[in-house]
Amino acid sequence: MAKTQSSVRQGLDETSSERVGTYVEAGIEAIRDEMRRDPDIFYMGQGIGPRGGNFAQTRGLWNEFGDERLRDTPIAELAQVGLGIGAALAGSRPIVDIVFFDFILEASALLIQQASTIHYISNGKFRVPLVIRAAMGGVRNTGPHHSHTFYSFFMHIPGLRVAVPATPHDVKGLLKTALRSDDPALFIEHKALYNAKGPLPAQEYTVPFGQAAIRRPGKDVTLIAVSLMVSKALEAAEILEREGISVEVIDPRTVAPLDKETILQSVSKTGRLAILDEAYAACGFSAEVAALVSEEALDELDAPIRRICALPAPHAFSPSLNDYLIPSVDRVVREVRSTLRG
Amino acid sequence: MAKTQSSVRQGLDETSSERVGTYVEAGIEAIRDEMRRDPDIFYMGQGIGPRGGNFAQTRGLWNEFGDERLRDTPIAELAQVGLGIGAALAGSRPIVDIVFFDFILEASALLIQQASTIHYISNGKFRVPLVIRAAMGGVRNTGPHHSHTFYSFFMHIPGLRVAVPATPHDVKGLLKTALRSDDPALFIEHKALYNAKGPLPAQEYTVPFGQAAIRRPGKDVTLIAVSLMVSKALEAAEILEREGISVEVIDPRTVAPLDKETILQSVSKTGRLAILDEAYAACGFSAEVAALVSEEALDELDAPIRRICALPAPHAFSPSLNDYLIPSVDRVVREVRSTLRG
Amino acid sequence: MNVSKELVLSLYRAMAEIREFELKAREIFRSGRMPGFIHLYVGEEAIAAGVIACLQKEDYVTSSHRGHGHALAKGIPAREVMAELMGAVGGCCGGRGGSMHLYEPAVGFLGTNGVVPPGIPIAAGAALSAKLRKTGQVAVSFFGDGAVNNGAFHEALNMAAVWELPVIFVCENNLYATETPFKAATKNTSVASRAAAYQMPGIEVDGNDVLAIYEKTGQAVQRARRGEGPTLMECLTYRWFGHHEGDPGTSYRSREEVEMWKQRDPVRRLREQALASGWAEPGDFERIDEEVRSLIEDAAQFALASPQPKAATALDQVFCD
Amino acid sequence: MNVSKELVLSLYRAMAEIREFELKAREIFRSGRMPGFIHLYVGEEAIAAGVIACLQKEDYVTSSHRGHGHALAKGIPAREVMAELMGAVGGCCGGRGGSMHLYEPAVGFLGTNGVVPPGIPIAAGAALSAKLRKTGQVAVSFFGDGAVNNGAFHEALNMAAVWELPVIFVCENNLYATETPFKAATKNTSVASRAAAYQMPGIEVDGNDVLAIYEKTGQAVQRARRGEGPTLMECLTYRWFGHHEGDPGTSYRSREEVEMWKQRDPVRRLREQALASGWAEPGDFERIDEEVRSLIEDAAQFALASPQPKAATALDQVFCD
Ligand SMILES: Cc1ncc(C[n+]2csc(CCOP(=O)(O)OP(=O)(O)O)c2C)c(N)n1
Ligand SMILES: Cc1ncc(C[n+]2csc(CCOP(=O)(O)OP(=O)(O)O)c2C)c(N)n1
Ligand SMILES: [Mg+2]
Ligand SMILES: [Mg+2]
Repeated sequence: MAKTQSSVRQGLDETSSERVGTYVEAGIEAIRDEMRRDPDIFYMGQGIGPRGGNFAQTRGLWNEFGDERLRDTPIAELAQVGLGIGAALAGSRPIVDIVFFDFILEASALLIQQASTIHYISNGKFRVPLVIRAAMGGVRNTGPHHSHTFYSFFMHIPGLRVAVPATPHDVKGLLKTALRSDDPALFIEHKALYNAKGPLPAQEYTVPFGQAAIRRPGKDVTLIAVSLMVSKALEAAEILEREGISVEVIDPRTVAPLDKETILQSVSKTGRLAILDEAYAACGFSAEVAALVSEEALDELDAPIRRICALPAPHAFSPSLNDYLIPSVDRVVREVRSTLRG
Repeated sequence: MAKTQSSVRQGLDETSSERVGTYVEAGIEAIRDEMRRDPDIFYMGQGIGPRGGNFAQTRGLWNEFGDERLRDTPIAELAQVGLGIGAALAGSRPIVDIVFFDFILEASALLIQQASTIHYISNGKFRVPLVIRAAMGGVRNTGPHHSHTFYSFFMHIPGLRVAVPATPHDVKGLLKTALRSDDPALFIEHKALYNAKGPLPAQEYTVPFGQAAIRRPGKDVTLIAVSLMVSKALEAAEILEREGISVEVIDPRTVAPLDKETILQSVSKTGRLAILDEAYAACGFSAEVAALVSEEALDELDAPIRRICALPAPHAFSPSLNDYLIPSVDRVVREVRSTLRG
Repeated sequence: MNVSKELVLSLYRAMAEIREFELKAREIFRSGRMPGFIHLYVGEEAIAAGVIACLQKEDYVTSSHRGHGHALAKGIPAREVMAELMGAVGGCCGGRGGSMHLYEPAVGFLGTNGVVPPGIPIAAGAALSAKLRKTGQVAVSFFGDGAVNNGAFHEALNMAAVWELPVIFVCENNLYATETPFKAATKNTSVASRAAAYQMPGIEVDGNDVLAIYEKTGQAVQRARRGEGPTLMECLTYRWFGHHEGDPGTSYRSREEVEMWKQRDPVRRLREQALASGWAEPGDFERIDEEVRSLIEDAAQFALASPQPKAATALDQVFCD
Repeated sequence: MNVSKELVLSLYRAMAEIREFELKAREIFRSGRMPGFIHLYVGEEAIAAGVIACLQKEDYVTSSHRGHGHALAKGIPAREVMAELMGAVGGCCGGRGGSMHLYEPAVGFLGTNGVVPPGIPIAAGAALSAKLRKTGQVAVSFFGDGAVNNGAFHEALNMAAVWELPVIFVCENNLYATETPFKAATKNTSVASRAAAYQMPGIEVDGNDVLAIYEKTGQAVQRARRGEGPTLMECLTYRWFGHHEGDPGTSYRSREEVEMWKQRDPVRRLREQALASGWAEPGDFERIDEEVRSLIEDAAQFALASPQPKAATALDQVFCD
């Protein structure tokens, strides 16, 4: 995808808009706008109809769009995604809500073998305008089966777009982009962010894919983070600022496509790079960013790269273990600080 | 896993043994030995009984072990892996053959959510001695649904072992290790290697997990490759040798655990690193190796790291396209050479 | 069926223990001291109690997200289940699992599960192992009506049938999966009838009638042990509370419907039936109620006093080797 | 059923074209000039011909790994199918797909497939789209006996039934999945009987009788277009050759069995039936045979002359945007 604009400077709560809304409202707003605009969009998933979604992520939509366009499904992720692909091939624009991102595994075969390949393999004849929506990450000790963040799997596969918004503003703007795109896209929210508040412009806008946001400008070290981890990165940056360490926090917003330029520019300015990720390090998003910089900006680096990630163990339920495994602001501060001693 | 030995120097055809065998024979030999030794091992998969496997990978085993221990299944990968997990919990030691690695996606939920977590989450009370066997990669234009090499997915997940042997010797030795381990392991062969010949000791031996083989010592640049790509790496090294470039070829043999020490030692000697992989670059094995070195040996690098990978498009069927997308010896030579100009 | 006093009281005790446990867990959860989410089994106790009464300690059970009852009935001590719900070291998994991840090899308990379908093929796999090792063990899988429209149900039942595995598939049909009525999830609302697709016996039983469940399960277990293969059993029941604690469970179910099912309380029903039939005396039940109350009170005290695991252990036992 | 000459000859023509195509593909494959793997449809032609004769161009079809027949019957020109098998630019996918990845939106052809189950839910999804867009289109999914024990079959049929989607599930039961006999893969060897599990009509039909297939499919298509939901149709048939080219197909099937099924050749059968019934003359068939021969010869020449795609295009069209 051609980059249409350069990266934007945008903190978690700075925009021109005065209107404030939550992350969950932002998604509903995007879907409502787009469903009104485009009759081919429909939505299916478990409990997304009258109930309004496990996370209230479709509240009010069923009232407006009814049973035909807001379709509650059985517990059958494989068929949900399979029917989504078929409907997309036939000219509809389905949103398939998997609710807990973990359960996308039940249908990963269909996304990876079918959805991602059909446009290419059909020599451009077919399009698969399918949006997979799901909520990742841990919240209130969801344990080993409900806390995963393996979005790197879908970064690995050509033909898929992957958005991981951190703010209400980006939820609305990126979801609109996804819904207008003809490519299959995963739109992955974070469970712990649904109640987060932030600027939410009422007027029409989109956020393009592949354009990072500089959440906080800085000059000593570049810190990359997406989704929930952006707020931890900003907290850590705040603390480090007091020690005289200036951290540039960059939120790529979509990890496929990835805004390489913004990352490389930042690293060439700071000479130091850390990546903060709720996912595991091995072959994760953090590995990709580190590899990118080690290929394309090695000479700019004044210190070893740091990956600050979930420690390599299943997502333990116990709060004491979970808090240890998932990156804490403390850990981020320590690790980022250490890049300046390198 | 504690490393039990340091890396070994071992070319594709140098060992003490005089006996030669094929890659596919090596697997059969390992399974036969272990099934004779351990009555708890059984084997299930599609067409692995009387037929002897799509790739002849179980030839002769059904004759010896019969219907009970060599079980042909319906086309039901989800249940195959699910039954495998249940049987492992109950004290059996199942081998589940998925035949084409691509189709592990149908059961990835069970491997990632169940098999990888149960030992840890049960606080060590349960063990899941399950071996998943599958053949990855392209051979004779297998196209988009039968050529995948996304083994990085399983590297991302704690609790899983992933072996990707390049030689008959390692097939036998690593498969024995997998079959004696109490941890769930993926044993991923390469379709294009099944007929490859090499030393195959008749006597009892195992190859430990997490111990790389130095396939060719060198001093100018480190080239990492696994599975089929090892032979391409060696071919490229041969060509580069004639230009006076000395390439050290390292085959980690297992990617989880990964023998970091051998890689880091080599890079500290050569100062240059390229990773050759049949998989895609983004969040792949190559990203992990690059990230590792950029974290732990940045100061040793004299040139940017190179990743030489499948280009990011689905696995096109057409030979002309496929040959372009998959790394060729030519491309390897060019890319490795360029690290010395960096 | 020949109903002994011993049987009646042991079934009663199993149900009463589950009921008391769930109400206590609810109380602790509502006090804000319990992490995570819990799915309560109140109203469905007859199924765990009746089915598991037919099993030996060595037999296997897999369970669902709504699994405290199965864990208790199979023999994990209430203390250890409650402590596990707290994420505490005294839990059966040292606090690593919580409500949806209870495991205990000592009693063949292969896990509650946070994912809906996997328990079904896992139970079939345990049965396959038993068959291969010729141990005579059977496996039981408990799952909800929500699981039967999932592909794993289909694959596992087909394989269990063709391989004649000693496994019993117990569907706890409580009419809803979260808020979705079963009839909105499938056109064929008879789970038992689906057994025919696999050429397997399918049985429908009143899920609030513990004696009926005990009887039917006994037959299925015998068939399984004789090597005659699997059975699908549909138990019609109802959950009294919401899907999980926090869901009032009222927006999608009428008050009348909930009330009607509360009238079919399986615990009270057995007690009344036993008294009417003269199988036991009021004092028998009072004694059990008292025992159970103190057992659960003790479990709660134990769980609340049990410390969190040490953070430094968080990376232990990711692997065996 | 009222059998017109036109119908008989068009069904015959569709079958003869597939037969001739497959034999030519086999010849080219054996000459070593064709990359990849091919799965031939010889012996099963009546199903593609009979089913697709009931469809409009706008209707949707999903197919399996054994899909040349479906692609041709749905209207992808033989030239483009053959060139696609060669991985050549003249193929319907420009050579990117090959035998197991044939796509053509112009005739509603949603793909042959290298993976066994996905065509089933994909067809249901196309039917859902047709229903939502109120176009009156129907979708047909062709799959083998090997697919019916897979979870995707179960999930898709259940959803199609509960949502009353205009889709027809056509199982080509040729008794084997690769070398595994259907009876080793399931205890219930009647695919049609499984429709009951979804409360859907299930029909068994002689898969080598093109007129019977045409009639039954016509009824199912009408039901679907009237909004009365899906149908499962089991067509009993047999593949004459191995699973794929290279498999002799003889080690797991007796010579007698193969011979018996060759006697039930669907192409010859229609011809003999038509001549006996006076629906058509020998000359009609000879003319069609001749046409088909030259059509396929032309397709082969075209395909063999079509160049490979340029390597420089290998990264084009990974994305639309
Ligand atoms: C594969 C999968 N999809 C979705 C969920 C989310 N989920 C948890 S419980 C549940 C409903 C289960 O209903 P049922 O099987 O009827 O059991 P009940 O809660 O009624 O006891 C759902 C949808 C899940 N855990 N796993
Ligand atoms: C999910 C999956 N598992 C395994 C395979 C390998 N495979 C390809 S065709 C085939 C047999 C299919 O048999 P059937 O469905 O009866 O079709 P037939 O070949 O008899 O026409 C198998 C196992 C696959 N393509 N997809
Ligand atoms: Mg239920
Ligand atoms: Mg078949």
